[in-house]
Amino acid sequence: MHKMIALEAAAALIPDGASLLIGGFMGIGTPHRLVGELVRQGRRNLTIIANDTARPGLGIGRLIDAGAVARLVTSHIGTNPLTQQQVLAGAIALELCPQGTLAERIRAAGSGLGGVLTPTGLGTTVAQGKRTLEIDGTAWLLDLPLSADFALVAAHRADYRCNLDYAMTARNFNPVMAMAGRTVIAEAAEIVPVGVIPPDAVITPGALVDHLVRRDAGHGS
Amino acid sequence: MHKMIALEAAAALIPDGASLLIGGFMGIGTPHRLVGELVRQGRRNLTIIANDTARPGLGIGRLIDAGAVARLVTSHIGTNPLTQQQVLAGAIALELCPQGTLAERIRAAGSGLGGVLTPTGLGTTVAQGKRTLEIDGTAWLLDLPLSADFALVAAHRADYRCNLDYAMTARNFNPVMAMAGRTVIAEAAEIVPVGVIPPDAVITPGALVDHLVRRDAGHGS
Amino acid sequence: MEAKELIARRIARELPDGALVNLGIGLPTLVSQYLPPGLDISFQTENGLIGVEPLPEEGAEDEYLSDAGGRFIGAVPGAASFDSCFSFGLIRGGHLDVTVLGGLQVDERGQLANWMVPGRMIPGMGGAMDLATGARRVIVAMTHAARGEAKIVRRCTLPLTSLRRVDLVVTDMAVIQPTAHGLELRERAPGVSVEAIVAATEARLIVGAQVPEMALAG
Amino acid sequence: MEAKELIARRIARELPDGALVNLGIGLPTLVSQYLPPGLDISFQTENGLIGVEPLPEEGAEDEYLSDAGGRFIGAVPGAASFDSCFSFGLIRGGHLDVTVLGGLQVDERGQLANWMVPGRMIPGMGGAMDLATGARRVIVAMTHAARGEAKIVRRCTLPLTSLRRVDLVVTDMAVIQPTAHGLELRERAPGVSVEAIVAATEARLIVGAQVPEMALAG
Repeated sequence: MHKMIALEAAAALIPDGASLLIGGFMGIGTPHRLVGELVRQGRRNLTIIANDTARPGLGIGRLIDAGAVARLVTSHIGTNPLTQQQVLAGAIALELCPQGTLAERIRAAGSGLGGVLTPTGLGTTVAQGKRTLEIDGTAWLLDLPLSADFALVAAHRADYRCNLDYAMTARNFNPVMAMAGRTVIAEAAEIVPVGVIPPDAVITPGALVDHLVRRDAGHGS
Repeated sequence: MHKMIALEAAAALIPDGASLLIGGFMGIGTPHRLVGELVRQGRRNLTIIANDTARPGLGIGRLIDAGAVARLVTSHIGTNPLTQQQVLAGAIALELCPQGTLAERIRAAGSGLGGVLTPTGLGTTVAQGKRTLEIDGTAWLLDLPLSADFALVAAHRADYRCNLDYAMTARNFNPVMAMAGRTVIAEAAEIVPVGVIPPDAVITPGALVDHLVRRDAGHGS
Repeated sequence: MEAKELIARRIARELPDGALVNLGIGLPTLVSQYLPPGLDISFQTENGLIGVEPLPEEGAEDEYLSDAGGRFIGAVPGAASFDSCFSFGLIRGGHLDVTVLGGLQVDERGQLANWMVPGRMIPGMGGAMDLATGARRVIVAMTHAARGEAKIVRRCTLPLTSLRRVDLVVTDMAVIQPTAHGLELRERAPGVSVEAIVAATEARLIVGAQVPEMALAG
Repeated sequence: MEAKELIARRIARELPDGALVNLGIGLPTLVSQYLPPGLDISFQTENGLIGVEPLPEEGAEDEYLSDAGGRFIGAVPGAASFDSCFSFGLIRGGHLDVTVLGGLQVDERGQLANWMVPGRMIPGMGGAMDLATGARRVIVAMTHAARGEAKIVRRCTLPLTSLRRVDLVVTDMAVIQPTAHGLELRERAPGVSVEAIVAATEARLIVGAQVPEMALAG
């Protein structure tokens, strides 16, 4: 196995300019330690694919605060005025994507599918520049798969084989992102022995996880 | 709620000629009681969408034994010589579909997607009569969604709100079929109070289930 | 009665027993406070839960459990959690009986604009486009006009949320049902005349001989 | 040594430490019996499990746990179960390091036919097309010839399983690596001459100066 990695080393794997899928929804289920360490190490020019940018000081908002983001694919930035400022100032290139389409595009990338045929966004500004497919008389919008160099995911528990589970709405985009990052780095609130998460309760099999962030000496989060 | 239904009444909902998604893989995770009752009631001319037809006397093989099947969409019939005989005799119209594509077509129907763009089957006999899409220089096969009048699923446990969980490889096609049947009928090995299946362990939310087959007086399977 | 409460109490009567319902952020969320007793209604939040309930008391926050606006919530017994793909499979796949969405404009075709005001800020559509497209029944909850400007208009001037015709619009003045023939005025708010509604509406309204007053839940 | 055992023992050497591997029904399943000690390899079965192991003893059958052939199996500590969509997401999405599949024919393009003999029976492709298309590395395990007929041919006459070029073919006579230039003969079975292999092969083989004997695991 040997997948345990120090927080500093995990963040150091990620170069300036990398693309990152980051789990979480308004800071719930976001890999807070990894995000914080990327900020501390001063990473720049990142492409972030994530549902939202939470608020200043919270979750992915911390990467926005730090000016670390050059490109953003997301469904919503309305809760973060700093993101909006940086978009208007041209510092961040923004692609807005309906939330269900965003999830499905990431799933397509992780599952080896060529695209997503969705009714969502048809005939709206979201459809601009995209192909429309007619199938048996019904129109569908073709959205393309979204993968990234890295997926950063936050689990509730990880066992020694990196099997992950999630708690309540903190699951959100994490499992699907764990399938679509070329390298997958997970952090977990608890690390538990093999068997504590029974086979039927595993949501992300350890085979998908490349690195699991070590506990600190003080076992802090 | 009031979703509990007697086995006889559940099977009686299904008319001759109906289309059925039936969970299970070689008889593991098949709704055996519902299948058995359909046979007992002499249902005919069914369209069955299922991974396989198991063996004579086992799982969906019992519907084949009874001559109840007129059309079959499946990934594999090699384990059931009776299915093969009926196909060769023209009694069953067979559509073979790669297993991953079959699962994804059912998911597309249940998730409101217009089709599946897969590399599987490209350039093989499976691609005959299907559209091929080129996206950024790569070819993809377009497979269409598969829904049915009914989905018959087998759970491990169901709670009073019809939340379902599954055990080990008996999960297989059941959860995805529970999203794609216009009416969903579940049977469970155990029926348990609300809360026994915690929110994070629910695989099929009760909102998807229309009817749950009652326990017999004797609590037999 | 405040406009928001009126709208919420009227919409509460639209939720059928056994329904699976998604309430948008803001005004739509109020609807759950006015449900008629005895109904078994499940609330979904698109960030991954069926079985939303308000946080039962201050101090009971679960750091892993919020609604789509990021506010801490509770969960009913029998709740189920799931990932974002599954959640939008429910929404897009027609498994959601009703969604209640806020609105900026609804037009004579029954089309909704509710996610963006060009030239001002770009919040993003979040789950609104999927909800407006996929739910079996879409109910719009909004004030009839804003800053003197009609919100029920001939053609939406703001970017559309979906081509799909919404099923019902409930405002502080009226209940309007978009149909293939246009916008049918169904009910008036208590004390509001048909003439006042027509005057506050840019769109043509189809007005029948009888336009009863709204009945309110709660 | 029996042909099947020889093939399985040769393929066992191809599985790298840490790999996620799917073994097809029949001959490929034997491979797990000959793994070199000390390797950490996880076996997936497409009906929904990572962490397959043989049933530890007679009588320990779990009625909810089988392999893709319907035979009862066991599960290792740390196993994970999932539904069919997720399972094929792993396969199609390139998360599977290696699959070992049986074969009826492999041709000079490295294309595999393994699911159907027209005019005889139609078993169906099961998961074979997804595995052959999606796994990072596809290894074919088959006898070199059947009933006197070559199975390594110029062009497959049986229906293809995938357009994708397989990565390695291991038979009871040889190890052959399909490349962009054709089929390269890499190794001979113990005691089998290059001439015998060429004679039993319809396809052109690219034969280097040295063709070493297979090394076998177990």
